[in-house]
Amino acid sequence: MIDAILFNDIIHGLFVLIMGTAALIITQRSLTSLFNIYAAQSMILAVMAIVMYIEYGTLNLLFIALLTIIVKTVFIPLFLHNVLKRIPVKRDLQFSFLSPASSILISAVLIFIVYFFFTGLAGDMLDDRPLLLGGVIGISLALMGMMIIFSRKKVITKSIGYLTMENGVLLFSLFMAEMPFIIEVLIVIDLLMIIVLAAVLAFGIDSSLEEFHKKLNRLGIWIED
Amino acid sequence: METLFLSGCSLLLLACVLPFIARITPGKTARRIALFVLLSGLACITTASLICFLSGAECIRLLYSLTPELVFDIHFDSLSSFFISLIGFVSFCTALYSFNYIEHGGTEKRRLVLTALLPLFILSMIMVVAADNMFGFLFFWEIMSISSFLLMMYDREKAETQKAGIFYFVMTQFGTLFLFIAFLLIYRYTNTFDIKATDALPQVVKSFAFIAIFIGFGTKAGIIPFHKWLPYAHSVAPSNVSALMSGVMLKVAIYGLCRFAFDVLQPELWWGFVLLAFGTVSALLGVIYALKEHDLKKLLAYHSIENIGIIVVGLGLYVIFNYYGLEIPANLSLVGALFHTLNHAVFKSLLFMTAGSVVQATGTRNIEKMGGLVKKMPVTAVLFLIGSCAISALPPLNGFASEIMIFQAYLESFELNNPVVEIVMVIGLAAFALMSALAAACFVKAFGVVFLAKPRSREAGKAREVSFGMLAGPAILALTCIVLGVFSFQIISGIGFDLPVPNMLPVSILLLLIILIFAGLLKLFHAPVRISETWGCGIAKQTPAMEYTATGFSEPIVTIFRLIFRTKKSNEKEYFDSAESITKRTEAKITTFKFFEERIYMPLAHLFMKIAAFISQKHNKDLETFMVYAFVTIVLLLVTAGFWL
Amino acid sequence: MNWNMILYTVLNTTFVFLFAPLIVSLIKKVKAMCQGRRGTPLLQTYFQLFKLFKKEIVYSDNSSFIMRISPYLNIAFLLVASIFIPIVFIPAQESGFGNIILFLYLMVCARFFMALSGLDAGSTFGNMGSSREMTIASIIEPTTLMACAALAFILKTTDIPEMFGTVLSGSILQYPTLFLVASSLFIILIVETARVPVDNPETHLELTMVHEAMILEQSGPKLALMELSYGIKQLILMAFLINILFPWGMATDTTLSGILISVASFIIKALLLAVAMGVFESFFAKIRFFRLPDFFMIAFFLSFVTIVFELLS
Amino acid sequence: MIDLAILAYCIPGILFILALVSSGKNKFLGNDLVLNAISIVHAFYLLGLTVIILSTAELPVYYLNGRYFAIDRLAIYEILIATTIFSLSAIYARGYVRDLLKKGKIESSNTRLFYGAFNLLFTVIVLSFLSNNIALYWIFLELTTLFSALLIVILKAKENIIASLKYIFIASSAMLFSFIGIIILFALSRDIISDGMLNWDTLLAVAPSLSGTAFGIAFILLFIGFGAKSGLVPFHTWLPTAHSSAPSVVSALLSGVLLNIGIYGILRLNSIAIQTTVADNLKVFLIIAGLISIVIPAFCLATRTNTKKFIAFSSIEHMGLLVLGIGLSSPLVIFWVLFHKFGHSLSKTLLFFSAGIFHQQYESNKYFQIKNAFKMQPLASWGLILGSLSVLGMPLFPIFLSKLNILTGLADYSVTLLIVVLLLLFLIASSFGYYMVRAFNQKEDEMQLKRYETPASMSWPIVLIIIILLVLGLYIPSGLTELFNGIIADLGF
Repeated sequence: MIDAILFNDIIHGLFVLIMGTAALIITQRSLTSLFNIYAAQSMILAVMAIVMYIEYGTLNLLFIALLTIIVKTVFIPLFLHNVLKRIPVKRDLQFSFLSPASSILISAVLIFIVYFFFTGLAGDMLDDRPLLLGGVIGISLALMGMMIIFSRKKVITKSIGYLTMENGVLLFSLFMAEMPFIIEVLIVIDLLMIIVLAAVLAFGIDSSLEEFHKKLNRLGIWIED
Repeated sequence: METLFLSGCSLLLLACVLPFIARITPGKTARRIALFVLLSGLACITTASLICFLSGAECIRLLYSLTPELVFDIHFDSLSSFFISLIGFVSFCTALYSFNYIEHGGTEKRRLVLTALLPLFILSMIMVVAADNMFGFLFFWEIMSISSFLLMMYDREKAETQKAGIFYFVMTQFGTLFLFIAFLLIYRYTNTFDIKATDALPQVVKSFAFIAIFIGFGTKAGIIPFHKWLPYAHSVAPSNVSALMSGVMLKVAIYGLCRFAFDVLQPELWWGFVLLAFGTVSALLGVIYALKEHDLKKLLAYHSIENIGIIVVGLGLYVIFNYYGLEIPANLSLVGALFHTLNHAVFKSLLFMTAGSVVQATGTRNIEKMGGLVKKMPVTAVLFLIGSCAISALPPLNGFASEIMIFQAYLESFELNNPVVEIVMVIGLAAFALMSALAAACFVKAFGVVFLAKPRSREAGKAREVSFGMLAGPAILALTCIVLGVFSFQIISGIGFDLPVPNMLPVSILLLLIILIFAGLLKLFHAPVRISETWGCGIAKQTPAMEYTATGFSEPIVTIFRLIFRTKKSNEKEYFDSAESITKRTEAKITTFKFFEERIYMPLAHLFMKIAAFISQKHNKDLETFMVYAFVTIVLLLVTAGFWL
Repeated sequence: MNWNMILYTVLNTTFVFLFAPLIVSLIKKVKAMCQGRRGTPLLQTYFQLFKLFKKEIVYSDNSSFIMRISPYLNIAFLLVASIFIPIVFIPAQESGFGNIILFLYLMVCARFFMALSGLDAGSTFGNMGSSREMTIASIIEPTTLMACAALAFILKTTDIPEMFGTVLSGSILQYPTLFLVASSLFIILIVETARVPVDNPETHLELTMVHEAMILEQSGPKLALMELSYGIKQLILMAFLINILFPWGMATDTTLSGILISVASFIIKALLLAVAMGVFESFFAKIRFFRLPDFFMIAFFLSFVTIVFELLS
Repeated sequence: MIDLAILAYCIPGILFILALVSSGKNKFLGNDLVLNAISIVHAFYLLGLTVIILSTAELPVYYLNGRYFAIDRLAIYEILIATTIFSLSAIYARGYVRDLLKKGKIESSNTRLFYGAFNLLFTVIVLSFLSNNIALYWIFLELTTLFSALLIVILKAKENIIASLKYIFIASSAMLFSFIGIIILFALSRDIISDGMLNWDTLLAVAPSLSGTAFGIAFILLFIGFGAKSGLVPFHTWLPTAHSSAPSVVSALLSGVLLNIGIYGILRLNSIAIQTTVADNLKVFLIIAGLISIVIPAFCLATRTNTKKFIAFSSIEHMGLLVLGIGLSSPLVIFWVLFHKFGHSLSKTLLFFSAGIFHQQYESNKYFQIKNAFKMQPLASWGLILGSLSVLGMPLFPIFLSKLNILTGLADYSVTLLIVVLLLLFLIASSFGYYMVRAFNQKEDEMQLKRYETPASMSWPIVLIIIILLVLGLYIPSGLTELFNGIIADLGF
């Protein structure tokens, strides 16, 4: 149990950090640093979960934090780095629809929109919860992830966008209602599988077709004949 | 009665599947058996419905429920049994004709399909009329549309057939669209699918439902401006199918119009004027277009539009007279319209079948390439002549018998005591008279150019009379034309209408008597007969090229109606050099301006295709664009949700 | 059919049959005199028909049964039509004969087969004649029907004998609009009998001809039948016009004196009308073919005006 | 027995995968025919199981305190549709995959992948229906995306990868928003039940006491994901590409089974929604959403040239119609929505199976490549034609009945809307006519084309579907009616 004001300050600080990482993800062109930033963002989330555990004492939060650290800060970035080694792409230079600057600007607008949308919800059910901002940031983060998906050309970057979205959802759930742990685990497994598949498909896009099916095998997802 | 009707229906169903399950080689035997089964089935159904019609009792009622709400309710009242008798009889003759007809042209497999679909088509038409609720009506209506569409696509490799097919399919759906609107509107207010008189509809809704019904059935019946499919579809379909489509299917639409506009909804005065106006326009434009047409089957198809116009005029007059409470003219026009429905079914299918024989014998539908067939195909010629006389409303044949009732109704409008309505009626009468005279002119042209004088092409010269089967069906119909005409007065009073129509029997007897007297006289004189050349002012030898063409024949009328037959001139040139001085090829064309197609149908279609192309193009994008669609939608949804909920 | 009817039919038909050729010659005679010629004798048409009956029949080798039967059909239709126009006396009602539409259509029938026979031989003349005949017929038809409608509106019946009876029992002054219709009927009469300014029955090779061109290929007794039917048609149309306007003298019962009076009065009236027609014809030149619709419009207009008058009064 | 049903449903699939993974280089299990035989047995086993449960069991049945799994009537009905389509597809795949292998379109090394994903997809789909928990349902729904994406990518072509990526990204991103909805729903339920509940049945029971506004927001968020999975405009963009590039047997599954799952979710949600205070708003929302999904295909179909894309757009339209029907939410309409699902699934399967044969014959999905269709492939031609008639809602086919009745519901709701929808349906029908008339009437010299001998395993499913469709169009078993009425009672419509 920590002091409510301190708790609030910490949480707010973490929010700022998350938004910062999100902005970085939107603008960053080097794939390696993208992965690192993502790992950092996930780490911040985990920290946030721990802080909240300290505040509320729900054991679930702790497990979530653990899971996040293992999967999102360690396993996924490692896997992505591994994938990156095998494809010729190193940097994602192309932007479609939105330039990084305008993306950031739109994100700002989005936060307002989401805030606005959320007040409707708040009137109903968030009156006893002080952390309206968590929900707002969560949904905004999800929308920003979506922006990454459509403004970046490379599949790998798109995956990062998707992962960011998922982080947004996690953030949202932290502040709204933690899901039963089993659900969280299943979601993470699902997330993993999608990332793996997307990465594999990224191979296909970035390499010739004949190689593609061989690479499918080499990756060891299924057994060679 | 139920048993008779049911066994007839099951025989028809059997005929549907027979060509496929009976793997008899050659397929000819299978087809024969199927057609024979069809014939016997039709005989059963026609007998049952005729008995119902004559006894005047509501004698057949069958039910089959899919769910408690969806019930197939088969019910014969006098209107439906009249129409079923009509369908059954004409189909019977058509089936008789089909025995030999389907053995020509197409592949073996296609003939089998044709044989199988024919009973389905006929059965669906019978069931549409027999259905006693809107659900059953729509159900069989759609089957009718689809089966006729499939039948029509017999020669489907031809570009012409494909165009016709698309036209037909789209227009059919268009009609059905309006039927759905009308029926669902009625359903909304009555909460039942039953066809029964209803007062539950508010006035506005009733009018709206009427418009929908009119457009829906009008499209199927080929009322101008919803007619464009009709000449296309009827001309490319096999002739037995065109006979059924023109002779019977259009009548089913008329049945629907009578049933829903008069039986379910209570007609208002202005409906009568709508019917009258559209009927008159259809009748007049139909025959005017027919005059210009040189495709034999298209010509007949345009005449179908004309005759449907006549029927609709009759219905319109009925509404008007009924509104003013004049019983005799109202009955005259209604009975006239229904009688004309029967008559048109008889003589139009007769004409289509004989035209089919001609087309088969000459291998072309262009009448400019026919001629002289009266000597090659005498029986067909006589049958066609009887049909022509009937459709041109020559007494004492049946076409006249019904048209005179409508004329009579028109003339009786002096009883109306409403100058405005009467003047409208008088104008309608003038148009009606013009239409009737033009029809006669058109059939003089058709019969003259197809059958008389010298053959205009080698194919026409080599034509042979068709086999017995293809004569028997039309012959029955021709006989019916005569009987229905000569005994029209007796028939009308026999079914219980006392109407001021002339008795054609003494007229016919006298006609026959006078002909016999003169023929006898001439026989008595033994006038010597000599065969010689046609007199041609001393030319050495007469060739077919010297004869009037069909174009030449109708030229005066076309000139007089030049406002309607607008032409379009195009001139294309290709040059050898860039300075455009040495001409390589020139093509000048004068084509008839197809007003409805070029000003209404095609522009609408093009507009639709333009929108479609625009929206389609939005789908040929990459993932990023699609994500933007989703993103924008989600943001919008969030905003809406925030405001709205 | 009762005896009265049979008597009427026989008498009327015989009268029409016998009297028709005379009118043909009479109009010719009047025209000739107007042109300053002496003209043929009044019985010339009878001689001509008699001559034709004795001649051989020549058919074109292109022709078919249409050519052979159409003369019979023609005369049969027109003779039956003649029964619809009472001349000798007005028969009792409910005869079955008299409907004005049926009357018109019987004449259409005759025309239909005549046009077909024109097409039969494949001769250009015949073809042209048929084409023009059908054109004229089509555009005159609304006018004819309009005139009939006008009659029906004025006299409140569609039965021809009844119409005659109504006018006979009343006075022409009761129906002033009848004169309007009558002028319209006169134009129709000119058109239907193929006279100047629509057609010229005198010539055979002028390119404007219509009626004569169609029967060009007919010969011998068949031609005679055609000519005879032409005369009959002319007579019954004249009778229609006469009896609508001036039915006086016509008998309504079957006494011998009555019949004699009506026949005699009719002959006088018909002779007068024939003279009028001949004179009328002499005043006009033939109208260009495509100007004909304008001419018909006059008649159409007259009938229409009649109806409007009738409705508004 | 019913107590073990849940295990009975998922064990075979899991066993199969385990066998595949553990068998290594076993030649026997690498043979496509063996794999196919196993798949067929699997599919029919589940079909049989479903039929037995349907006919004997007392439903609903809850497992693990009803917290995660349950079988109720709606679920078993959806499973019935899914197992039927899967059984047919498994048979069809026998010949189809063999031919793809022969032509080298699938590498033989990937046969295991194909059948593995096929059977896993099957299991996951069944489990998604059996989930009583919305979150669990969400997870299985996500997994279906995964496995079906794998099935799409099995063909060696770059467009398949692109299609697959489109599918994954659009569907999964939309599904994440659904998850936000689930979280809100969970939070909401905590106000009523202390622990929080995400069970369909519990939510249904407590629906009237849910906070309206918040539920509305949750509903819309959930709808985004479910709508994307069922191909509703504007999340439909993945659908035409995916359907057209996937192997036809997979397209049939996508259209016939996968789209249904999203609709199933929407139906369940709506059954809760109608009891809340925002019911009217959500009704309007659903009707508009359905309408938009009919508008877009109505205007797109006419310019299509690819048969499978054409069929795919028609699927979008039908999903729109279903959502529209669900939005109307009167018992009668829901009854026919349920019926419509079966009809639609079967018709789409029929169409894609036929299109598959055409693709084998002409090596293209373009309509202008189709030559001498009736001569070369009579059965597939009739399959395509009857299938088209069926999806257009022509009589003799079940969709006619359901379409008519959904439209009556619409007529009760709004006449203007009815006319609009009918007009759109007219445009769709016209486009179908336009497409089919052009496709089937092209002739070419017969020598140039070699006839593709359709294996019996590919033609029999087509015949079977046509028969089932015709029977359903003319006869509705009383059992089915009772089932539907039961479902409607369960859902509280």
